[in-house]
Amino acid sequence: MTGHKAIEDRSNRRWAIGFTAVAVFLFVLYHWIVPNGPSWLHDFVQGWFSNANTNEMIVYIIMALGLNVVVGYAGLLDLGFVAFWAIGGYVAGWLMSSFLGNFKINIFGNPAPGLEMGIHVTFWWVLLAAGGFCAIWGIIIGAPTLRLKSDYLALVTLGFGEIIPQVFINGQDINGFNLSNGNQGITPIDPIRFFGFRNLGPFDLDYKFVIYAVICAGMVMVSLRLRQGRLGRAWLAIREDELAASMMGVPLMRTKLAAYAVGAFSGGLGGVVFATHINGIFAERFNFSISILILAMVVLGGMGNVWGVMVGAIVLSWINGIGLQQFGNTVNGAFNTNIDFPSFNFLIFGSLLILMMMFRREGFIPEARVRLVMHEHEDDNEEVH
Amino acid sequence: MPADVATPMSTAAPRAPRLDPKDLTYKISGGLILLGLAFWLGVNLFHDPAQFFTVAIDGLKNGALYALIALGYTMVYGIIQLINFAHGDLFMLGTMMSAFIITTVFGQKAPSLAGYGAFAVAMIVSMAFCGGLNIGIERFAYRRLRRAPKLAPLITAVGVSFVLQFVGLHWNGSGQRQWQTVLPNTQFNINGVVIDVKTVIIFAVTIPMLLILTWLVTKTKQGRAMRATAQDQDAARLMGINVDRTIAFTFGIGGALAGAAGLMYQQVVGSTAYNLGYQLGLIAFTSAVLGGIGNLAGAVLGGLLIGLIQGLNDGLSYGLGQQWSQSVVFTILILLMVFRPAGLLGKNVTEKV
Amino acid sequence: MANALEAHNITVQFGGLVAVNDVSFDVPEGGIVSLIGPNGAGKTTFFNVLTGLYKPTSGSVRLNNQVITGKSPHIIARNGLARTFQNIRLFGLMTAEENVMVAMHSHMRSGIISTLIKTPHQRREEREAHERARELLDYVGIGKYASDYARNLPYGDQRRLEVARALALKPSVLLLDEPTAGMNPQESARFVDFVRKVREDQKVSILLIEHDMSVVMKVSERVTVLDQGQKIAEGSPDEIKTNPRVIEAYLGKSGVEGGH
Amino acid sequence: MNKTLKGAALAATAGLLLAACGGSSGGGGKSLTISSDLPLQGTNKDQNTEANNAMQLYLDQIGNKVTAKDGTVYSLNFKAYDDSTAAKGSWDDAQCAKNAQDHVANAAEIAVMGTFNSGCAKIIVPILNQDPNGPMLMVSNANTNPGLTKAWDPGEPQKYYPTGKRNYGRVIATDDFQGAGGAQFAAQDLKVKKCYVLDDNSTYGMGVAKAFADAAPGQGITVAGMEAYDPKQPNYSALFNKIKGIGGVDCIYVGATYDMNGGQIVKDKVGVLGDNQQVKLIVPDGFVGYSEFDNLPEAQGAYMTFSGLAADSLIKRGGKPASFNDAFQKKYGHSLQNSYSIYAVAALQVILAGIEASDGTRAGLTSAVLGGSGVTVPADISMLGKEIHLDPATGDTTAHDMTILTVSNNKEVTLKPWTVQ
Repeated sequence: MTGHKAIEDRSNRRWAIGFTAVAVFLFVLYHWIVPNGPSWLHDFVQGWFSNANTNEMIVYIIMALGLNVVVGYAGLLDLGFVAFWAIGGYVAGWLMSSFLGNFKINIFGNPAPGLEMGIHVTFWWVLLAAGGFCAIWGIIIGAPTLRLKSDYLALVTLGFGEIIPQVFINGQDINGFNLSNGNQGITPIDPIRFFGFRNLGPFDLDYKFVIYAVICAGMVMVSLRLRQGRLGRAWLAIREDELAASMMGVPLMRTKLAAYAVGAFSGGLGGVVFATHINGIFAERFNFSISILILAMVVLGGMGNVWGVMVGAIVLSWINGIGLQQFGNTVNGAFNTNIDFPSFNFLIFGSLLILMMMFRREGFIPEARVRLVMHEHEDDNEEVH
Repeated sequence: MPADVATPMSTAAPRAPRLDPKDLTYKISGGLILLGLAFWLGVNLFHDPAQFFTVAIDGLKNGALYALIALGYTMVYGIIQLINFAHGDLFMLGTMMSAFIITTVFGQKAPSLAGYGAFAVAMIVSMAFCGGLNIGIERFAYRRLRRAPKLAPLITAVGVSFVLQFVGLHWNGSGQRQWQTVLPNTQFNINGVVIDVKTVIIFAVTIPMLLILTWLVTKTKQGRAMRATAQDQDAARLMGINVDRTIAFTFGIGGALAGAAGLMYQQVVGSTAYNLGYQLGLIAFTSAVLGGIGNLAGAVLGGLLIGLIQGLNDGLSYGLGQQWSQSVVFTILILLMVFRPAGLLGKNVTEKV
Repeated sequence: MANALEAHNITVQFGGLVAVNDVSFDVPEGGIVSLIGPNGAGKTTFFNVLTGLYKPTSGSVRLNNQVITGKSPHIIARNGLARTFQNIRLFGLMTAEENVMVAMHSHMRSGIISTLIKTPHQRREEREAHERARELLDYVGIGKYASDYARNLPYGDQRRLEVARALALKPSVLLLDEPTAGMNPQESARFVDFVRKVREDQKVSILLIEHDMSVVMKVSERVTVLDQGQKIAEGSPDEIKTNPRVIEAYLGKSGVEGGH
Repeated sequence: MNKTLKGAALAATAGLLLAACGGSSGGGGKSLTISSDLPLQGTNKDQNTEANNAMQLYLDQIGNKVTAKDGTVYSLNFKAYDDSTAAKGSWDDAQCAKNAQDHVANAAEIAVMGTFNSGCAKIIVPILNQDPNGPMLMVSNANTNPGLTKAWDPGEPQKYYPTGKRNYGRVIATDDFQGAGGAQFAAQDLKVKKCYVLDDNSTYGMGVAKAFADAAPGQGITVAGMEAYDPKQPNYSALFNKIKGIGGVDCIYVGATYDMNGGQIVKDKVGVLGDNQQVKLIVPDGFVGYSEFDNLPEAQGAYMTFSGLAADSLIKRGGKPASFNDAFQKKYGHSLQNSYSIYAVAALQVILAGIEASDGTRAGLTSAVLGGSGVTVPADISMLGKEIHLDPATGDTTAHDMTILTVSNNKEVTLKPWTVQ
């Protein structure tokens, strides 16, 4: 009994150490080694593992971990996760920029000179506000729909994933009220104040990385601890057998809503982090393909397994953002060809998804139990052929 | 809180003698929404009846197109419960194949006898092409995953969708292309209500398709095999049904429908684009669910309804306007899911304990 | 003797079909009661009414003198009515221990925040839940499987695990839905002893649906017979054995016992 | 630099040190990289690939080098950045942010030609502006959102230039000029009285549509309604039936790019409201240069405004654009189809003129183009067939004149030049 607990605690401590080690290494790499290193190292890192890309990856990790709570833990299919990203992003747009110019509120905020109008709240509070606001939206969206069976639920979430971005796209004139500045987007977002001593400008990616990594670590902790507790067991039980779970005293509605709220919360965090990463918020990002991309990260990484999901997020966002492009540039450069690589990206990306599902559908780093179920009928299938 | 019961069994469960407050709220809010809708329609109808019916029929024209795509969606879902995201992209390739046959191969750009001939050839080629492609996709991508948890084939379908978009991108180019139609461009005007002859043609294609499919599913041996497979694959196999072939057959039919829809879209709307399938696939899937997924007539009803709603919202003077059409459609979908989860024509299912 | 569970005039209709017709039924505190009847008699439907899965068309259910009719399953479960399933419904991809701990959900208090910051209360609660789960597993005799996935357990042990899971709810009434289905006579005999033991040790009343007459007759203190939704007889096992209506209902059916 | 040599060198370094090569090798003087930043995947892939090809061709034509006024010879490299992603199929804000970092980090890079989307520019410009070695210059061929360079929304344009120095220019006129010019033309030449204004809900489309609607009442035109359409919908006949129901509408203004389902809008407009003689159709330069559009029977008789000169008319005029088009056709097998490609080369010419006048540093280049009296591309080499000059105070092109075109016999025909009052 206690042995079991001890192992759990030890592995928890181990991940904390590992995560910190990787984060510190990356910070040192970006902060000292690359700027002071030889130019080939600089070019190599800039080309293949640029700091901007790493920061974007963290956004995707946060999103994927959130979706993992909904899909991986509780087994609820969500095809509209991008809605929470959008809501979180716009909370940052509202509370960290000069956009709402009728107000002039500053709560530990950090407006750029000349942009003092609007609402300026400190980054950390905005994180909480966005997370909380998204969690409320998660409950609003979830409450009427969570009674539905999985496919229908998926469709309803898809519907919300389409409606909410459209509200933001059309939102520059809703009965005369400018909610979102429409497709023009909201820029700039206030710089983050780095633990009180430095405003983070566009080239302080390494410091931003530290902040994002802390938030990401927070999400990892949330994922792991909730999974091990009372709520995590209830989620898994619901994923396995809703009916049996309810007859064992698990309140279905409330438990599912909790999964939704936690997922939405992290979507909100990711939205704020992303808004500060690109220094703005643009409605065009929030389309269905992004929801699918995040879902693919969860599934390809290994549903339910925090490490797998992180790896999935890292790999897919790297491929989507920098990998395919850099690969094309390299091939074209090395063989002096002029192949139009971007036009093959659909093919490469699509094939990757298909092949993964064919040959390693439990994901890169599966949860042991998921591997079992993913392959359980393999043998039956062979005899079908 | 009866809402916590996992299964949607509002009709199957016995009704309590007294209304419980939750049920009552549901009924009242549902009624209010319907009332508001009726009021909105009434005001518009009163305002300008000719326009009302013109835009309604316009909407139904699109709706019939959605219905054609939704039929394929619903068949595939009905048999293996797969949300086939690639279906819309298959339809997209159907539009391109039709354009290729009619305009590039036969060089037909205007209504003429030769044009109708090319149209007929394109119908056959496009249906065969999409049907064959869909069978191939099923064989190579989905079959292995038939017993895997739902998410695996879903992600595969997304992958297939990307690959098909790649094909479309290279076939059609990145932009949208416009085509001349071989269908007549005439319009009837009945008391101010304008009806496009193309609307008539689409219905002349969609309704027979629905009838043929219904006959196929309910009356033929193959149809019985399909229904048996949809119910329980293992039992069907034990009864001597070749499940693989039945599923492949269903995919073939679904693909052929996508091909037919592609031809109709290309000829009626007159454009092709590589990313067409995404949008229309989404709407078609919504139609299928609206009507009750797995139900053929439901898919047609759902498609027509969505087209009608869009047309009314776009075209009525007191509407939200075109830019909100998508939101209106999905809002209605969500409301329906809340009030009648099984869709308009679908049956509620209870879980066995 | 007071009644732990009382069902008054329960009627369930599906459309025009009457599945259960005006059945009243009690489980005395600390008793072992059986509900029997041929296939399709409405036993499982009746069970589903008791556990809150179906709302009865009319009638009411009282658990420890509290009306529970129409309440959701999880609330009924929390109030002390636990059940097992005819076709085993364990959480297959959770360990045996986790399965038991799920059922403690309603007796635990920690929420999201306390789980995240691991308050002392939360840690204590978790530790106690672990310990109690181990105890229960040991009690039903499958302690060695505690960290195995439930789906990997032998069949009989899965049944035991279901009982352990149900007991984790600290029920006052335990509903067993055909618990010996699929067991051989030796296993069934052992199970009868086990049920008695559970009743003694855990202070629960037990309601049993069963096909296997030998089990019913051996274990029950009182037997109720349903046929086509109607209660046709009620009494001690000996009375039931000789009741002409019961014999009529079962006539020719004894050969297909347990053929579910 | 010899391409084969470069390739061999790169193969030898296992292809990993690609970017390192740009700065090191090369003949005499200093080597500079000019980059482009355009979406190369999805809907705008074809036209932006063409723009990249045109720029590469132009650099090849001038021998990939430029001689500054102080006599230094700079050898030039071209690098194309992609600001779109596969999953999204269009410009991606995160990709823009990343590219901005890369532009700054790539020491050999001197200036950026781009972006295509104004939203992307809003992300990139402030970052380039704060470049420690800069500000770094960006010249766009396609951003028409006024706020990037002049007072528009609150805080604009200062919020894009945190250092207070300008570093962004464009060779294309802003939406406000064009919309207003369209309204003047509609009132004075077409004598229309009642217009319905549509837009594609994009930054560009809404900008021109709003400018048109704002200017129309002053010209005596009633705006019967203003509405955004959803480019993802299959068709718009219901929408046009609504317009028909209003009655008396004799002109439709569509503030959009052709890519945003513009073909469908035009087809349905004619289908419901009648041809472009009965109800005039006026579109902005988002429709110019699409042969698809010109070939539509429904497009015949449509009027187009263009802030500058359209591809076809430029090529027809002869001179530099025509000879360049010949060379392009020879190399790529088709003539330039997109006006934005020509404007991309024009933007490149502004950058090159700036390098000539500068000391070869980023800051030097920026202050050469956006300081003092600015730089001028003389008419004889200009891709626009006339002098190109950016106002050094704002970065906007000084050419406010626009062209009215009409579609006739599947061709864009220049009707008249028009000066916005």
